[in-house]
Amino acid sequence: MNQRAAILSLITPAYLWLALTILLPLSAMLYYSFLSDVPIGNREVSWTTENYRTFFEKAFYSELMLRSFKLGAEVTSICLLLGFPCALALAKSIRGRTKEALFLLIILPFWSNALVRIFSWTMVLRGNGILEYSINWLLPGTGPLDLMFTYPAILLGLVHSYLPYMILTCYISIDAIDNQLLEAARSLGAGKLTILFRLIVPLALPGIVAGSFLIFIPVIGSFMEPRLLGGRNGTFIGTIIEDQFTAVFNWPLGAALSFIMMGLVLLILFGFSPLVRRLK
Amino acid sequence: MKLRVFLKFFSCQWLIVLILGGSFISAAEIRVLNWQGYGTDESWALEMFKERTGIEVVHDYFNSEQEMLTKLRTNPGVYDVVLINSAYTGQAAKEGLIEAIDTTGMVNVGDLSPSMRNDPKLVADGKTYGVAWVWGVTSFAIDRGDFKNAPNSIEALWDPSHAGRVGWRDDAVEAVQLAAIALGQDINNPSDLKAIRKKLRALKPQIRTFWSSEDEWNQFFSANEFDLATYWSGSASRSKNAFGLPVEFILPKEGAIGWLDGLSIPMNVPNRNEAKAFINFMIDPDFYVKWDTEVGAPTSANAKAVSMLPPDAFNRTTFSDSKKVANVQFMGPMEDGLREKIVELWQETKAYFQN
Amino acid sequence: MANVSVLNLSKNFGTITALDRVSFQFEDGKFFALLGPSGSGKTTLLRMIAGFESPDQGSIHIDGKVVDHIPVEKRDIGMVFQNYALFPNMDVQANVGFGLRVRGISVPEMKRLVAEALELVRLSGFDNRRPDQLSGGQRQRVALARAIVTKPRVLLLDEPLSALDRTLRLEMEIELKRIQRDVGITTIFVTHDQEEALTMSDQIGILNEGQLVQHGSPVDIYENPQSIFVARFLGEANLLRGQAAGKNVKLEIGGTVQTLSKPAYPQVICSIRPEKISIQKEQELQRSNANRIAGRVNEHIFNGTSLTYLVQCGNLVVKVFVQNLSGEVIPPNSSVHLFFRPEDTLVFPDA
Amino acid sequence: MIFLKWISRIYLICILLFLYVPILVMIALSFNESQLYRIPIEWSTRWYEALASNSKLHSATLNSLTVALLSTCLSTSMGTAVALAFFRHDFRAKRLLQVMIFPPITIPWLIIGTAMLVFFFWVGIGRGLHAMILGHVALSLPYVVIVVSARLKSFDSALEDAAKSLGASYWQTTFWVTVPWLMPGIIAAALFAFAVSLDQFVISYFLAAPGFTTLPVEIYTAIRKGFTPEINAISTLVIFLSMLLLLGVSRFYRFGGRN
Repeated sequence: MNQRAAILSLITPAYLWLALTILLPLSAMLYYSFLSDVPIGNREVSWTTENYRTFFEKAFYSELMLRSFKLGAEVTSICLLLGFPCALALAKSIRGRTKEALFLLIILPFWSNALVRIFSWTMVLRGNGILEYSINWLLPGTGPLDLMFTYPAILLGLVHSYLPYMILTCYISIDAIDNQLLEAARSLGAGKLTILFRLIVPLALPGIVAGSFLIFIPVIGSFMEPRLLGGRNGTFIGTIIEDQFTAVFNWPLGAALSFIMMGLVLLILFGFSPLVRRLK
Repeated sequence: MKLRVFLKFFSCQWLIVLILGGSFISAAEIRVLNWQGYGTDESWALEMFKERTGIEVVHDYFNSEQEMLTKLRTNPGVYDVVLINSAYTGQAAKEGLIEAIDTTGMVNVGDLSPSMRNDPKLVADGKTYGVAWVWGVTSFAIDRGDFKNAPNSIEALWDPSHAGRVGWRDDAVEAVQLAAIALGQDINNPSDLKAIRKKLRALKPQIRTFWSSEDEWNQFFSANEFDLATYWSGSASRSKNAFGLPVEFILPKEGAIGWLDGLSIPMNVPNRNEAKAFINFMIDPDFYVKWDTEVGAPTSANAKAVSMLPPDAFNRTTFSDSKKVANVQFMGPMEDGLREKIVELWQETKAYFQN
Repeated sequence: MANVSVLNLSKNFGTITALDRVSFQFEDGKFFALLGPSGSGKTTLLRMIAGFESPDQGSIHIDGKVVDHIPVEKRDIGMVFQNYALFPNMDVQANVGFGLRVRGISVPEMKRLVAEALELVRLSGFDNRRPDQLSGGQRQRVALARAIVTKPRVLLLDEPLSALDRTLRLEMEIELKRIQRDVGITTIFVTHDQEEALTMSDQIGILNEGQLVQHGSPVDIYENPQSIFVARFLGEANLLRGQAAGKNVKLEIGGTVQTLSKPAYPQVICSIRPEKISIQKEQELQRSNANRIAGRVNEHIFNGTSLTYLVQCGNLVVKVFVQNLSGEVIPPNSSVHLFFRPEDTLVFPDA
Repeated sequence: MIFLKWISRIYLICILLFLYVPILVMIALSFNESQLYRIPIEWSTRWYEALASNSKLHSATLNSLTVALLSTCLSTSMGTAVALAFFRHDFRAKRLLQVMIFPPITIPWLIIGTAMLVFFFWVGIGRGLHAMILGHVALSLPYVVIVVSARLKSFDSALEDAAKSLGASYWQTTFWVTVPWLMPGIIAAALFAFAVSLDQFVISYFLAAPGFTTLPVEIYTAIRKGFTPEINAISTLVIFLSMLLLLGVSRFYRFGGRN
């Protein structure tokens, strides 16, 4: 078997597929982002950079972009704070069948529809909803909580959706740490906190970084959760882009906004690349 | 040798199945594009229609007029009937998305009130591009439990005592037009967009959430998320009749947005005759009376159908009162440039005042 | 079964030279050991003969035919890997039968051949065990059976015994040799263990830094190392620095010794194996025409069959092996004389 | 130590409760009589009865499963091939190609979905089952490559050398030795791909043809246009089915520990 032929036959199908579904569509989008209108039907279109200019001329676009990145950073941090201890507990203090069962239980929510989960949160959070109802039943006279349609409600929904990613990636890298290493550290007199911060966290860094990217990127582009849980406070760059495609049908502007967002994501990835490279 | 014979035989069989299946489907099925829950997809109505004509009806839905237009543009030859707000009929015709309808043989067309049948938004150069179906108004509805006296002004939406308790539809054109009404401007050509911008900004703290469908409206309303919310007249009667919600639709003294919905046939329609039969059925009094009394509907463009409603029906009493309807401004076609400005204005408003 | 010969093989990995113009002939039916420290290129040479690596220069012949462009799977070789590389998803029968299955041999024939091979390695009845249900030695036998069941032209062994404990290793050494003799297959064996190489092979090739430094029969190499490297790598050697004068060498630690041949260079190192030296107490001193150096016993190590003395001679510690004939031990600090024959005193140039 | 053990257990239980709140709510509300999700809950199986005769949801579910199954097969086989190529071979474009695998996860789905819509419409691929499969496969490919590569890290390439030394060709080695060894990883990857596809609505929403919807698209439209507890009912059924499937798979593949 010729090496070249082997490589080609292994990778060609996948990369042809990716070219057809990712590369060419993104190029088409890039092309659209420089058009004055969607070239469908009998419309006249011309080349323009107006769609990009709009972003810089109207302050609210950049404000929303910033708001989305802030949301992404917050959701990622909360997921890390909640998920890492969970992964640690699962990987290092639980054994055997229980561990396996718990692991299954954690990945199982992935299998329920994300939309239904978000919708269920609206049932929990909304006025006269399950949370208010149960709290008023336990502590009568607490009154309305007014959690629905607030920024914390969006945070809650997104953290819920993306927490399993962080637990999974952290779990995988913590589980790979040899127990003998930790025992060696203890035999040398290291305390629990020293072991955690000087040994486990650095060794689990690849998992933490992977989990953070897997969460941060989809969150800044999210639109369903803010829409359903955010109400008046649910306008982000993601919802604006979705509007351009599904409600307003200004595809060129939507494409331009998407490319600006993608550019910023790439900039951030680029900024982190020294760290990522060090991990390899 | 044998394999080839077998393949031939096999492919022949498939061909037969395809031809039979194809003709079977095309003879008995039409595709309708509409808002969800807006008359054409009532299951009892489709059964009634199938009983009469043997035609099966399949639905596809849209969330906004722009989405409807895009669906027509990107799916030529797929839909047989489409509901178009008359404000957009002219644009659709100009773009070549819909065809002129030959109404001969559609018996119920004769019963349409002439002003709507011949509305210039639906008819161009003597050619009918949309058959007038129903009309209604957009203003707002209140939760009767939250008000001692029903307000009679659109300013109720801006009333600080209901801050954070207002539901608003997430639609740029509607939002700007309601603000225009509050400011006494022409809804189709607002004279002062700056004033509208200010008015909408003042509105933002009032808003609890945005709604996008009738069902969502009902759910938020029943969860007591808002005291009052923008709404459609036909939907308000449905919320009252079908869901028993304490809703009262308000026609404010400043006026309201009026709309006329027509049914059109897309260009390259697969089943023209069946589509025409369906449109004819949709303006039939038999269908309309049942729809309005049992479910709740906007007002029919068919004068005969309206007159067959019970004497106390909302659609008969309110809209026959010419004084009340006098202030209603009907939506007309809008220039692309203006619409773009309006969309941006609305998005800026949505981004404004968030926690 | 076949001759294997390599001609002028060179291979670089980046800036590292793994093999440097190695030529060698492996004769039909013989057992060869490739011996060398880690990084000497022995495994590279083996993998090149197998076909896993291709040489940068030179060529490989099997049965007189160039096989450079024949891929591994067509070379008709058998190979046993360091960790055996048994397929974990197959039982013993499937593992051993793998090569036969690949060659499209019918099932009954395959079963017969597998049974034969398992009998040869004395593992009959283990057909349906999985690799993880076998002990180290059993896995080793399965790997061997798998490698020879296809009757390959060459059998390649990549440190096959290094994963076994000592007793098992000794047992397998004998077993391996027996099987090789029974089958009569040309066998090339890579190891870094000199004892293994000495006991098992017909021929040894010693590699250092990518070069084949010496080859020959075990006795020949042991007795006549051609470099200090070989002398030290195969067995042990005491090295004494000195200056040559005719057949005499004047040692740095004092005294003069005779050699058999006349060294061609003034600065030399003499190498004497510890077992070629006899040790005698000062008071028992006898006259002898053998070379003699004086020293003082530092310590002794007793291991039953023999004794090892560490003797301080000047600034040098000389090692001496003595067979335990009398059960007597020379106590530390005794003054002693060490005797060795001129023919056991090998001289090498002092670099 | 015992103390820490209990703290970590209690913490795990809290996290699990948090993860399951919406699912339990979803299940509870599927048995609620009120169409407007009013509480307290009046028990009723009416939505399950309605479900039994809702042919639209049936066909949407069937479509979802078809798309998920087909795209899982395609993405698992192609992704495994790519992972194998990266593992076995070194070639010039490898770094670039490795990076090129990731856009489907590193670009928000919204952008990819709309880009596909634009492009497919432009070149005449259009929308429908085939378009959805095109999209879903692209989305699950990176997951497959990651999961399979992770398992390959512990693969001893001496196994492949052994197979070759025994005369197995490249593809025989692949299919008789490497793939069987990789199977747990491949199954895990397939599960991932299946879950990604089953849950995917953004891409489906843009690529679904009129009249051909998948369950998530149906749910999405329902949430925005008319949501009844029937959706809860079908989601409840789906999650129970998934649970059974996962439990079945876990008999063959150990999820928690290393293999």
